[in-house]
Amino acid sequence: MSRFRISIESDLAAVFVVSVLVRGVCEHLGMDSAETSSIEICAVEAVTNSIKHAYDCAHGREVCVELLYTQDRLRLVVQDDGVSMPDQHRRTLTTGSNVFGFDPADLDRIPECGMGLEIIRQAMDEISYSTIGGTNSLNMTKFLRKREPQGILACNAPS
Amino acid sequence: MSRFRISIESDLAAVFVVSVLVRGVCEHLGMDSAETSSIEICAVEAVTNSIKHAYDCAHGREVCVELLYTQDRLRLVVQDDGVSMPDQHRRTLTTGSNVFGFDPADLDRIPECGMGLEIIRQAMDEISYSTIGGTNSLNMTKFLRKREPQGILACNAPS
Amino acid sequence: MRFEEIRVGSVLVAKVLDGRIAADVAPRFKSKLAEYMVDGNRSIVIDLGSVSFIDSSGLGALVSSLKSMGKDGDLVISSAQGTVATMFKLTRMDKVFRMYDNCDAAVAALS
Amino acid sequence: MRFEEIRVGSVLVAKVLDGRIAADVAPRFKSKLAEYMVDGNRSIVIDLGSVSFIDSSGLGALVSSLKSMGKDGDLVISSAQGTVATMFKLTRMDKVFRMYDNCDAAVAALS
Ligand SMILES: Nc1ncnc2c1ncn2[C@@H]1O[C@H](COP(=O)(O)OP(=O)(O)O)[C@@H](O)[C@H]1O
Ligand SMILES: Nc1ncnc2c1ncn2[C@@H]1O[C@H](COP(=O)(O)OP(=O)(O)O)[C@@H](O)[C@H]1O
Repeated sequence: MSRFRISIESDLAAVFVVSVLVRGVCEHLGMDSAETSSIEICAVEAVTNSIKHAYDCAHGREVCVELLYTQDRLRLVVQDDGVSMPDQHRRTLTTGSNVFGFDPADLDRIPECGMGLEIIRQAMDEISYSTIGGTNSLNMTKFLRKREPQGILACNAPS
Repeated sequence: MSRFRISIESDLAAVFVVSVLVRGVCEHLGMDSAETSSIEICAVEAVTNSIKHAYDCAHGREVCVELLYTQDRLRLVVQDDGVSMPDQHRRTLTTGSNVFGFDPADLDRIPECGMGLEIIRQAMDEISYSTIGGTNSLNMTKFLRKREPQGILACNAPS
Repeated sequence: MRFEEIRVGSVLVAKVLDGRIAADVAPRFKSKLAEYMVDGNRSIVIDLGSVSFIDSSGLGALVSSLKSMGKDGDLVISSAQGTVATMFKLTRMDKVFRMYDNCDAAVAALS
Repeated sequence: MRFEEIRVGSVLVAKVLDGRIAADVAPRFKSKLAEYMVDGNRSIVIDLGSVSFIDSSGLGALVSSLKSMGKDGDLVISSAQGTVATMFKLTRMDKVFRMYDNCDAAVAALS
């Protein structure tokens, strides 16, 4: 298992670095672009939520992202020490919400917010949220598609 | 000032993530590719040194990279809590070494190692190394070239 | 945020030049789109060809503008690709917005 | 590490397919180059066109091979670009190795 941990300040302008890191690691692992995109999106939504909701956009606080992976799964842990997620929203992570159940033609009902948690729920395979000693952790696991082992392409004999 | 901190395990296979992070941040800041390359190289050489020399390649230890930047400078701090750099090598960082003073035609004298610190010294503008409470910190600062303020391109009026 | 704006007949093509539309710039994105409508534009193509990432608040800004436009005009999307296209699909917004592969097709559809 | 090996007449072109040559793979890189020489190759082009990063230990592996080859043959570099080209310049290794812009030029020079 490999593991990286990055800490960023609670500043929305710093969130891009989460994209940089997650995307770079996924590409290095040889994930396909659809998997990479959905993991990047979840990481950004989760970190943005910590800054907006746990810290109410106050600067000077810290959000940590831990990335752990093996051959068959990738785990993201997003941590803050701000206000914990209310129960009703934690439920979104387990039972889901109907935010994407709209009729596309019914313009007034198309959501402008409240999408992040449901995106995460749909894109990830295992999710949990816990608060221990003042630290909130959102745990997201994605099972990875089988990839070609790198060895197959290795060292073609000279022709 | 913006600041990121990443921690990686003391595993040479994990060093790529330092490239990913440093390159991503430099590109995001609009640095040119020569500046980006030299900063990436220094970051990788420094982290590799911590793993190889401070930890003697033992796994399970931690190397931290902190990246701080303002408009006109970027600072990299690489930290480990292993064996400190011997004095003679610290001197390379201040007074330089002659490792690149070779005659290119004198094949036997071309160096195969011992290049990292001198690369860092030449590429960076300010360097210091300190050990405080068991933590070794290599501090590297690069003064950045003036870039176009992003505002200049902003919001062209419709023609 | 940076935009490139081109008028083709009665159509305004607004190409987003920033690589990301995320929570840090979403409010500015939203007010820029509002400005286009205040200026009287009723046929707008938002060209996302240079955007490599959009988050849910960026999408929210687009939805808000689509609602403001209402039945008075058209706000369509062109050139969404990669992670941006994935994001529209994940959120079913690809069913809400008229999406075009490229800018020319979008302009043709609105002309 | 992954390589693509093509023989053009008496010249072996070894293209490094990995994007990075750094300390984690430098020992393998070095032994691969040694293998080429043990196999009797005396005209070798190392094509770095797909490599986006090389560190000092990667360069060290190349220098070591150049020394092993000595006056018995040629080991040259092609297609170094971006950070890789910067690294050769920073270390003056661009004066030590014969460097070619592309693979064809390198093969022509050794043929
Ligand atoms: N990390 C978090 N900490 C505290 N509250 C959160 C967190 N993430 C989400 N929430 C709560 O859940 C709600 C729904 O979040 P989300 O689905 O991401 O949509 P949005 O951020 O647009 O409101 C938020 O409005 C907030 O009340
Ligand atoms: N972070 C470090 N911790 C301890 N010793 C170091 C560190 N970095 C460098 N050194 C010492 O300085 C020497 C020169 O380092 P460098 O110029 O990077 O070349 P190389 O790593 O190839 O030996 C190393 O061999 C080591 O003894």
